[in-house]
Order: sequence, then structure tokens, then C-alpha cells
Amino acid sequence: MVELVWLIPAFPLLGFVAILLGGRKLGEPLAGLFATAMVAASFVVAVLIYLDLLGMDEAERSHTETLFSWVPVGDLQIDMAFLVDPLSITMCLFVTGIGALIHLYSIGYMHGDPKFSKFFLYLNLFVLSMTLLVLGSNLLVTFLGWEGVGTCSYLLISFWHTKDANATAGKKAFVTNRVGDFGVMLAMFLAFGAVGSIDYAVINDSALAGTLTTATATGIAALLFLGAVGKSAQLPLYVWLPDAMAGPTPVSALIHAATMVTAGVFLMVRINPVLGAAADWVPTTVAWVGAITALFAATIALAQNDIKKVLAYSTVSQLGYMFLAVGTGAYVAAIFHMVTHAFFKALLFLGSGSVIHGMHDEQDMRKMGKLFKLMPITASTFIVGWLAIAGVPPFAGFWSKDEILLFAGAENWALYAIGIVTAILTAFYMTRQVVMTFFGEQKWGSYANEEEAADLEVADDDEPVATHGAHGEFKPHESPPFMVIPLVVLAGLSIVGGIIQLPSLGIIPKNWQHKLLDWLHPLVEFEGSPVEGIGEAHIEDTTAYDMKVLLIFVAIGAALLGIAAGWAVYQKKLAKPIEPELLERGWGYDAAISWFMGKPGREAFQATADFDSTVVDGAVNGVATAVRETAQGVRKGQTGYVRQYAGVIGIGVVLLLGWFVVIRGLL
Amino acid sequence: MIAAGGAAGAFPILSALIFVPMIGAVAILFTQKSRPEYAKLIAVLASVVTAAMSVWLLAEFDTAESGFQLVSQHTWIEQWGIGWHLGVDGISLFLVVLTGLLFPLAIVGIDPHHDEKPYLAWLLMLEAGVIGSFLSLDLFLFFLFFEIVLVPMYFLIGGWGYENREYAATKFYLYTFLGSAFMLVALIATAMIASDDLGGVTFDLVEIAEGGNFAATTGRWLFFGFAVAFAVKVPIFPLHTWLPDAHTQAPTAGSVVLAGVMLKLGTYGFLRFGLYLFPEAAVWSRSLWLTLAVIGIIYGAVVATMQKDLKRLVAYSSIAHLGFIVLGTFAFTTQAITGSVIQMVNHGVSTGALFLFVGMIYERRKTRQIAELNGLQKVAPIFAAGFMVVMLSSIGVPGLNGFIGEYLILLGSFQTARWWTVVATAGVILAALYLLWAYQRVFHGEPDEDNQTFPELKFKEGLVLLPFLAAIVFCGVYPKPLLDRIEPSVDRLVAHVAEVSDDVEFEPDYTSQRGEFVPEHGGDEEGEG
Amino acid sequence: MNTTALEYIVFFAASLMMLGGAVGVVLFRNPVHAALGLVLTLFGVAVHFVAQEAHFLAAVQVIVYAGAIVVLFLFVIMLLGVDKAVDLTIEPIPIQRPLAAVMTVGLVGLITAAVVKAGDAIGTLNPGLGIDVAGDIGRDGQVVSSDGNIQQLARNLYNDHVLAFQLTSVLLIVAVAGTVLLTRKWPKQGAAA
Amino acid sequence: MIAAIEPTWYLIVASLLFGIGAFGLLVRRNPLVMFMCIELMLNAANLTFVAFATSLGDINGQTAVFFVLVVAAAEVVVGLGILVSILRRRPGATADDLAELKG
Repeated sequence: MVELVWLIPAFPLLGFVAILLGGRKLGEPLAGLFATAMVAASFVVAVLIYLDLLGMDEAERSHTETLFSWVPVGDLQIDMAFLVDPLSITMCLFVTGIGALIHLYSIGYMHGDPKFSKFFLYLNLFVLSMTLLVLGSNLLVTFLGWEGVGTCSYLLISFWHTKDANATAGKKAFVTNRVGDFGVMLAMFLAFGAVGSIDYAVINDSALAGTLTTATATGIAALLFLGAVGKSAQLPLYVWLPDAMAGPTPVSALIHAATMVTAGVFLMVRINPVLGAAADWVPTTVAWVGAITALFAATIALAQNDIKKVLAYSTVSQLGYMFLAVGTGAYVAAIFHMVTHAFFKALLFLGSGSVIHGMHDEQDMRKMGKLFKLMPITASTFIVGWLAIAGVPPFAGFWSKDEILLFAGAENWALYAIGIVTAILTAFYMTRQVVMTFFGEQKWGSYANEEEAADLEVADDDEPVATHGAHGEFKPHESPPFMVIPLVVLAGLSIVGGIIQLPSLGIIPKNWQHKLLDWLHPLVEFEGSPVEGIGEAHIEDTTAYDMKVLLIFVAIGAALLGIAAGWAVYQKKLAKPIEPELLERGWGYDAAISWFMGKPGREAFQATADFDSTVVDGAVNGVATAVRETAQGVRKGQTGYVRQYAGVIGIGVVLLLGWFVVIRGLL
Repeated sequence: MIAAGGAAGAFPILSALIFVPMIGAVAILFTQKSRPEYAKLIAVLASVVTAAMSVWLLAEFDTAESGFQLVSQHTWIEQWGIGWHLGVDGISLFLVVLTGLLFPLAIVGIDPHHDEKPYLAWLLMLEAGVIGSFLSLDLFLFFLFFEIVLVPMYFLIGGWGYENREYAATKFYLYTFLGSAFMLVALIATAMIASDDLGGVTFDLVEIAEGGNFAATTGRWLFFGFAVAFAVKVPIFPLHTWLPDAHTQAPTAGSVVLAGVMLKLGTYGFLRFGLYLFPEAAVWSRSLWLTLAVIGIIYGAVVATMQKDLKRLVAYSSIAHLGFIVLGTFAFTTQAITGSVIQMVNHGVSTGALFLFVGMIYERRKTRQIAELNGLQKVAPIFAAGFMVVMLSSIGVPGLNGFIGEYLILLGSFQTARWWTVVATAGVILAALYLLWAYQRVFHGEPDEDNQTFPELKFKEGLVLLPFLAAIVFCGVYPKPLLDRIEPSVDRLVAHVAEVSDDVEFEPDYTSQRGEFVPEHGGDEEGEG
Repeated sequence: MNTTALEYIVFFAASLMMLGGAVGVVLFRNPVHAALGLVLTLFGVAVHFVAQEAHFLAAVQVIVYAGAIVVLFLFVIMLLGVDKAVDLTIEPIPIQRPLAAVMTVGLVGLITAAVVKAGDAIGTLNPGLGIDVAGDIGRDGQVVSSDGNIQQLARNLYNDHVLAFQLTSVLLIVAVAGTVLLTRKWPKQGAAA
Repeated sequence: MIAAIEPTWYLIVASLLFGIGAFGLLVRRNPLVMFMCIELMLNAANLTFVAFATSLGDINGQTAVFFVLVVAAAEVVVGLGILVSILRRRPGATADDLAELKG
């Protein structure tokens, strides 16, 4: 079964090609169903491979499947090869699984869109790229997927490209990611120069064997981290992600919450031996970048009014947690949080999509409220997501966040403090969102969107194509089954997702604990490596580990505190909400960058262009002008008088004669 | 003589590649002006036959052989040792094939608006010149073809170009001709100086390269002479300003050919006549070229960003892309030079296609100003999708052809020219910036009145573009067939350079830090997850 | 008067004729007069030819030059009606006359200086070196024919320079045909030319 | 028979004739007269040829004069032909009026 790993990307590829060729003929909803089926098929293959791996001995759970030689030049031999191991299969499982659910959801969400089939074309291409990313056995195949998902992200963010903001957001995402790609490319070059290969196996082995010098390892790790910062929207490159919400909501759920943005975390875990072999400042930087991003984004999320923007900043914040985990050596916890986050964040996004759908494309939470009764399923599942992200036991988010905080505490109490504060803020802003959307006061009128109302009155019998799900009379409504089913499934996963990595607490049966760690064990634990501090951090003898039960209660307390405060402020109105404008504008960071790019950046570019046309080209034209001017002067000598010419010739003759006769001494 | 000749008496395919378009050009002169369809027929026929032969050449090519193949050698001007010496190796193979395939597409796909007869004759003449330049193994012959190329291009730009064509054509001609003047002097001097070692004057490239032994200073001066000509042709910053004008003002076919193959004459010249003839000088001056290449990459991209004319933007992007090729050339590693060669081909394909698209936009809207275009994706989604694929290739997205060359160049250069490469890699960011921004302004948004009626891609246009798109995807996904043919020749060239110069470490030990790790595995502690 | 004195007289008379005519060509304001000055010069040159025993050339000089060419000049003058006196005091090109003077003086001065200096090398008449200026000399040292000059010239022309001679005929035909073509629109003048 | 006059004298006279001709060419504006001046210079050359032929005893010098005469004749024919067609169109034109090639 392992040999058939190529089927995982092959199905979405098939879907992509089929929809490319016949998507318009397939039409709605066939194209969507077909695309969904393809991704589901991938999921099935992934499950089968997973089961296959389970049946194997742990040492054998790594298989490289080479399809063909891709870029072979001299010493550089890069194969199009897939690495099947616990990590890649874990990633594949949740990418294809959640991917399939979101495909299904999209059939309902994109109903009536004129570019229905194209949406699924892009989605399948995305899944293809994402599976390549996680399955790649070397950095280049991963990079292929890496850029592929970036491109799909670009295409999907600007899917409704007639709006300028969407187009700008797509471009911004691509270009910002490119900054990160710069790092990934350089990391590959560095790795090739050091070990003559960019296979993960070779790089990691060299790091583990200690032959990779610290300098090289530091370089590779730091550069890959730069790539990860771009892809996973960390400080200082996070700016593209909030804007990326311009894309259709399923895209936000799939790409910008569950899968693509976690690629950076995946990559760091993939090369964790190199990170371990690198100088200490690299993992420390990773941890701090993660922690600061988590806190920073959480503060911004406090004051957002767009339902998706809240979730976007929340995603940035949660990704920060994952990097915090990576930086503190909690690789398993990072993957764990990645998976649970994929569950509940996909759920929240899809839920918000459902709300937007039900509210006829209204995204402003200030115009919502009291939707619980009208959208019961959406609301219930959203609440599950809320509790999961807030860290309320026994929901999935609680377990993963707790594990990360444990490792953070073992590493550095300051990191832990930031983590806890972030957890409180997270619970607070999510409560705020839930209240503003589903509870509180009803703030929508009979028509939430006045322009739409006007449109509907004018063109009553036209098929309302531009706005899906508009039904004439405005009333928020529950979404169709296509959309609800994924919500329910994801809600279920968000509740029970924690079981894949339960902590080692007395009340939990021994063989239920640390299942993910056992599964990923060969990839993060390396007995016998001469390099210090490589692999998963060992925290058994730290203070934090001793206090882990206490820490769990602190985490629960933080979650409840946040929820209580949020409920008090927004539902009970016990205090006036504090939502400074500075936070709403994201500390002005994005604006500062925009200003920089727009003003001095652009002026510098323009100055260069002017330099080109005036100085460089001016020099060329200057030479031409100089020649012309000189010629203008010289041509005055050409009087056209033949007698004068003859006279000058005569003088020439005399001079020549004089030279011969006088100088040469004939005389 | 290292050239491994084809079987004696076999069909002289290389000579035929040059003569068929040339004969076609002459034949067109005998057609009636009132019946341009005959001229067109001859042009299509000649170019298709050439294309077929170039594909045949590809089939005949011996992958394992690193030297020159299918050599055709005849004495021409005996007393000066000038010969009709043609040969193909991995470096020139794909450039010839690209030329062979590009011309029929340009001839079939683009109709000039007037005077078809001379237009087609010039195009065929151009094809003969370009192919001749790529195949020549004789300095004099090369110079001849190198110069022949200028004349048709001058007339194509000047005769069928746009509003500012005379200026652009004159600038193009004078600029490149000035460079060639240096080369002429250098190549005559090369032959004369080499004659001391070779016991007789000869212009034969292989003989001079293998047997010539130039004193360091002499070699550097001679290299400089050649390099100026090639640097103008590439063009390398700051000798580039003819290019945006020529590209912008040239008719679409001219731009396609100019970007597709003509600029490669410069980079190809660096490889064939720079590195091969004067390895010592090339190594000695590499910092200069690397620096200029990197400046070109960043500078071209920055200037491209601010262009208001779409065609000009693509032209400046060429400067950036060609900078990569020069960077790879002077990195002297197998990967980098192989990357350069493949990038020459790929740039030809993707920039050629971009120019085709820009040409189509101009045909439809009679403007190239970005500001006057908007929302085209809404009215012409297929057109936009095609443009998107080509653009992504140009940006260098993996899986498409543009990436392979860029990646190999950067990877190879990183090993011997680290900091230059770091800066060059940053150019990759800018490539995304200017192309996406242009795409956004032209294709995204709501189309205004003028653009509302923008016609969708026509079937014929689609047919012309299809080979480009196929090549873009194929080379990106499976470049091995190309790499296999290019690499042996590049290896030979690198070895040739390494032979004479020992101050650059050309073949670093890439595996110095490689290690094996065998985990001490308990194996029995857990077996289940 | 001995032979030598007569020769001096002839030389100076002919030179005077020649140079006087030449000065006339330059200074006469009327082209007709200038043409007559030219005739005078040509005759002077012919006399010099005779003095140097180039009888054939002297004859040709008179017949072709003075006879045909000058007549041609006069025809053209009358044909175009340019036989009016012109004002020679006007010179539109500012430094033309000083320039001409400098050139003339320089030319004449330098050549004369060179000739005088090299006078010894140029030497005197040197008969018996392949040319018998006086005439064909028989085996016994007697002058056989006084037109020996013509025979020598003919032999030289038709042996050594026969190709050039043929080419001159082509040249003349081309010149005539070309002139006819040049003035084709006026058949009379074409015929006259 | 030996000519008593030294060839040097002939050369000097010829140079004077040439000088006068050249001077005339430069100062006269009437194209016809300029032509005549050219004839003067040709005759000076002829005289030199003959003088040298005599002094060196080489008949080739005289042959050269013969060719000069022929070429002069042809030149005059063509030159006057051109002159006629020019003056037909532009009566009274002087050499200075024919400055079409002025830069």
C-alpha cells in the first residue's frame, strides 16, 4: 500500500485536469462533487497507508517512493520522490480529510457563483500542491508544493477579482510569501553545498551524525524559519493573512487556517534535527517570534469587527503557539496543536461562512446578533469551536494548548506567561465574537444589506446570481445540508480531537496517553546522536513538569477567566468594551508597511526607473547627441562650393609637396 | 580535432538548417507583391521544414557525447584559415531547436499589417542568421552570422514597428554594431595571435580553444573585445537601454524572436567564445560580471515595476532574467551553467509567449498602456488564464519551466559566488512584485467601457500559444531530457575552464558535511501508535 | 644666328605665347576671349612639342585641341548665350583668392625649387637609350625617314599599349553615347555634342 | 640632333602653366572658363611628359600624352554635355550656384 502513495496527489491532479478540460461542461454541482470525490479518494488512500504503516515495525515506517528523476545535474540529483512516514501521513490525513469536508461545504457555499467549476479547479490544485508539500522527500518537492499552495492561495484570494481589494490582497499574499521563499531557496543551496543533497533524509542524518557544522545547521534552520515565517504568517510577515480573508470563506478555512499556513510548522518539524544542531539562538528566536506573534495577534483580534478578521488574527495567534512549541522543542505538541487547530479553526471559519451566507454576505459582526435561534446548527457547532479554541476541557484545543504551555514553561517562564495571557485574550475575543454573532441584541433589520435590498426589488424575478442564497425576503437562515454536514463532522472532531495526544496524568489510562508522540517517535526522538539537545525536548526533570497538574488548572482558569470577562462585557454589558482604534488597525503595523511601500518604497523604485531613463539611457542618447552636434559643426565646412573644395585640395597638395620637398629633404 | 563527426556523407543537417530559411528568403523575393499568399506559403514551408529538421536534429543528437556533433567542415577561404565549420553540442542544441520551433509559430501566428513579402523574407533571413550563429564553430563564420542577424532585425523594427520605430531600430543597430566592432577586432587578433601557437592562421574555434595559448594580459584584452559585443547583446547593465526601446517598438514577431533567441546570442557567446576561448580571462574578470549580473537582476526588476507600458515592462523583465543567465555563466559550476543554458531556452519560451500575449492585447485594444487596460479577466477568462500560466512561469513558480533554470543557476552559483547569489535570490521576490502588480492592473478589477468588448482568445491564437504552454509545463515537470543533453557539454566546458585556472574552486566537495546516522533503536519498547 | 640661339628664341616666344594665353584665359572677362586665349596657349604648347621633336603630338595638339575642343567650347558658349562679360572683381567666397594665390605660389615655387635642385639628376637629352628623337636611323647611321617619330609612337602604341588604346576607343564611344543621353531632350544639341 | 634647351626649363614653364590654370580654376566662376583652366593644367602635364620623354629617351612619355589627349577630349565632351544640360535648366548658373551638396 505504501508504494501507492503517489495516488494521494494523483487524485486531486486528476480532478484538476478533468475540471480544467471539462469543468464548464460538468457545471454545478457536478464539478464540485467530482472534486470532492477526488479529495475524498485521496483521504481514503491516506487512511489505507496509515493503517499499513500501523501494521509495520516502527523502524520500517519510513518509505521513499521515487517516481522519476526530476532535476539531475551532476552532483545534484533531485528526484520526484515521496517520503512516507508518520509525519507526512499525519499531515496527509488531515489535509485530505479536512480538504474533502471543505470541498463538500463549498458546493453549498459557492452555489450560484458563475465561476463555480473554476473554484473547484483551484481547490483541487491546492490539495495537490499541499499533498506534494507534505509528502516531498526532499526540499525541492516540498518547495514545489510550497509555491503551489502559494499560487493557489493567490488565485483563490483574488477569486472575486473584480473587486480591487481582493486582487490587492492576493498579490500581497504572494509577494510576502516570496520573501519567505527567498529563505527556503537559500536554505536549499546551503544544504546542497554542505551535504550534496537536499533530501530530508540526508540533511537530517548529517545533522544527527554531527557532521553538519553548527554554522551550516544554523544557516539552514534560520533560512527555513524565514520561509516558515512567511508561509505561516508570523511577525514580521504576517500582514498578508488578515487581508487574505478577501477570498471566499471555504478558502479561508482550508488554506488560511487549516492547512497551508501550517506548512511552516510542518517544515520546521520535518527538519527538527537541523534545528537541534543549529546554534541555540535559532530555536530561541523561533520560540520568541511565536510567542510574541501569538500575543500581538490576539490583541488585534480583540478589536476586529469583521467576523473573518477576528478568526484571521486568531489564526496568526494560534500559529504563534505552534512556533512557540517548535522553538521549545515540543515538536509533537506543535503537530498536535496543528491538527486540533485545523479542526476547530476550519470549523469556526466554515461556521462564519455559514453565518455570512445566512446573512447574505454581511461580514460585520456589529450588524449581527441573536442568530442562535435562526441558525441553530451553525451556532451550536460554532460554539463547540469557540470552546475548543478557548481551551476549555475536554475540547481538543485545551489539550494541545496545554501541552505547548507546559513545554514553554519548562523552557522559560516568560514564554509561559505570554502564552497564558494570550490564552486569556483568546477566550475573551472568541467570547466577544460568539456573543456579537449569536447572542446579544439583534442588530440586523429586515435587510441587512441595503444595496442588496434595492437590487432585489428591482430585479425580483432575475436569478440572483451575484449573491448566493438571496431569497428575496431577508431573514437569516440556516445553511443547506452541504454546508451543515461538514460543520457537524468538524464539531465532532473538535470535541474529541484531543485523544490523539492525551497528557500523562494519573486519571488517564496509560495506553491512551501520548499516542501522537508514540506515532511520531522516530522522527523526533533520536537515541544515540552525538549532538546535544537534538530532537524532542526532555522536560521530565523541570519544575514545570513537576507542576503540570497545577499548570493545567491555571490554563483552565485562564480560559474561564477570558470567557467570563467576555460574557460580562458583551452579553451582560457589565463594563464598557475597550476596543481602541489602534488595535482595530492592528497596531498600525500593516498601515506602516503599506505606507512604506507606497511612499518611500515606490519613490525609490520610481527614482530608479527615472535613473534608467535619464542617466543610463541619457548617456546613450547623450553620446548620440554629442555626435550629432559635432557633425552639425563640421558640416558647416561643407559649403557646397566646388571651387572652395578645389582650393582646399590645392592647399593639401601644396602641403604634401612641401612635406616631400622640404621636410624629406629633396631640396 | 575533438569534434566527433557524424557519418561521412550523411545528410548535412546543420548546413541545411541554415540554408533552408535562407533559400526561402531568396525565393520570397521572386514572388509577386500582389500575391502575398505565395510569400506566406514559402515562408511557412521553409520555417516548418527548418523546424522539422531541428526536431530531427534533436533525435540524431547523441546524448552521451559531450563534444560537437554532426560536424560539417569545409574549407572556405584557405589562406586565412576560414572554414565553414558547423557543429552542435548540448549548449547549442536546444537553442537551435528553440529557434527552429519559434519561427514557424511567429510566422503563422502573427500577421504583419502591410508588406508581407519583405517582412517574411526578413524573418527567414533572421532565422538563418540566428541558427548560423548558434552552429558556427569558426570565429569568422560566427561573426558573419552574428552581424547578419542585425540587418533583418533592423528592418523588421524600422519597417513594421510601432510609433517610435525609427529611433528604436537605429539605436538597436548602432548599439549592437558598436559592440560587434570590438568583437571583430578581437577575433582577428585572436586568430593572428593564436597562429603563432598553431603554426598557421586559422579562425577555427575548436583549434584555437584547444591549441591556443594566450598570455594572460593578451587573453584578457581579447576576451574584453568579445565580452563587449556579448554584453551589449545580452544585454548586461548598463549597456541595456537599447533593449526596452527595441522590444517595445518591434512588431510582435520581432519581439518574440528578439527575446526568444536573439538575446541568447549574447549569453551563448559568453559560453562559447568567452569561457571556451579565454577561460583564464573569464575567471579573472568574473567578479565584474557577477556584480553586473546581480545589478541587472535587481535593477531590471525595479525598473520593470515602474513601467507604464506593458511591453516595456516585459522588456525590463528580460534584463532581470538575462542577469540570472550571466550569473550562472560566471559561477563556473556544472549546475549553474546547465541552469544558464536551460534558462536561455526557458526565457525564450516564456518571454516569447508573454510578448505574444502583449501583442494580442495591442491588436485588440491598440494600446499597451497598463493604465488603459483593466478587468480583462472578467471579459476574457481563457486569455487571462493563459497569461497567468506564462506569468507564473516567468516569476519562477516551481512546476513550470522558469523555475528550473533559475533554481539551478542560483543553486550552482551559491557554491562559488555566495553573496552575489544571495542578492540575486532576492530578485526572485521582485519578479513576483512587478508581474503580479501588472497582472492586477490589467486583468483584475471591473472592466471599463473600452475593455468591456475585449475579445476572448481566438482558436488560432490558442493553437499558436499551445506549444508554448506545453513547453512551459513540460520543462517544469520533466526537465530531465533537456538536462541529460546539456550536462555533458557543460561538464566539458567547466573542466576546460578549471584546467587553466586554479584560483576558483570549481568543483567544491559538496558532501563534506554529509553523515550517516544509525539510531540506537530499542525497537521493542513501542510498536503501536 | 646659330641654331642654339634660334632655339632659345623659339622657346621664349612659345613660352610667352603659352603663358600669355593662359593668363588671358584666367583674366578675360568674356568667355569667348578666354577661349581665344586658350587657343594661343595650345599653339604655344604645340610649338614646344615641335621643338622637342614630338611632331605627331604637335599636329594632334593643333588639330584636336585647338581645332576640335576649342571649337566645341565656342559652340557651347554661343549655344548657351553666355558670351557676356562678367565682373571679375566680385568674389563671393571670402578667402578664395588669397587661398588661390597661396596655392599657386606654393605650387609653382615648390616645383620650381625641386626641379632646379634636381636639375642635374634630370640631366639633358640623352639620345640612343631606346628613342631616336630625331628620326629613324639606318644601319649606316643615316637618317632614313624624318617621320620616324610617328612610326616609333605607332609601334609603341600598338604593341605595348594596345589594350589601353582599345579601351580609349571604348571610352570615346561611351563618352559620346553618354553625352547624347545627357542631352537627349534636345536632339539638336545632342547631335552637336 | 640635340635640343639645347635643358628639360629643366620646360618643367619650370610647365609648372607656371599649371599654376596659372589652377589659379584660374579657383578664382573663376564661369564653369566654361573653369573647364578651360583644366585644359591648361592638362597641357602643363603634357608638356612635362614630352620633356621627360625627350630627356629620358623614352617614347612612352609621348604615348602618355596621346592618351591624355584622348581622355581630355572625352572629358570635354561629357563635361560640356553636363554643362549644357545644367545651364539649360538654370541659365547663367555659376559654379557657386551649383552648391546642392551644401551641408
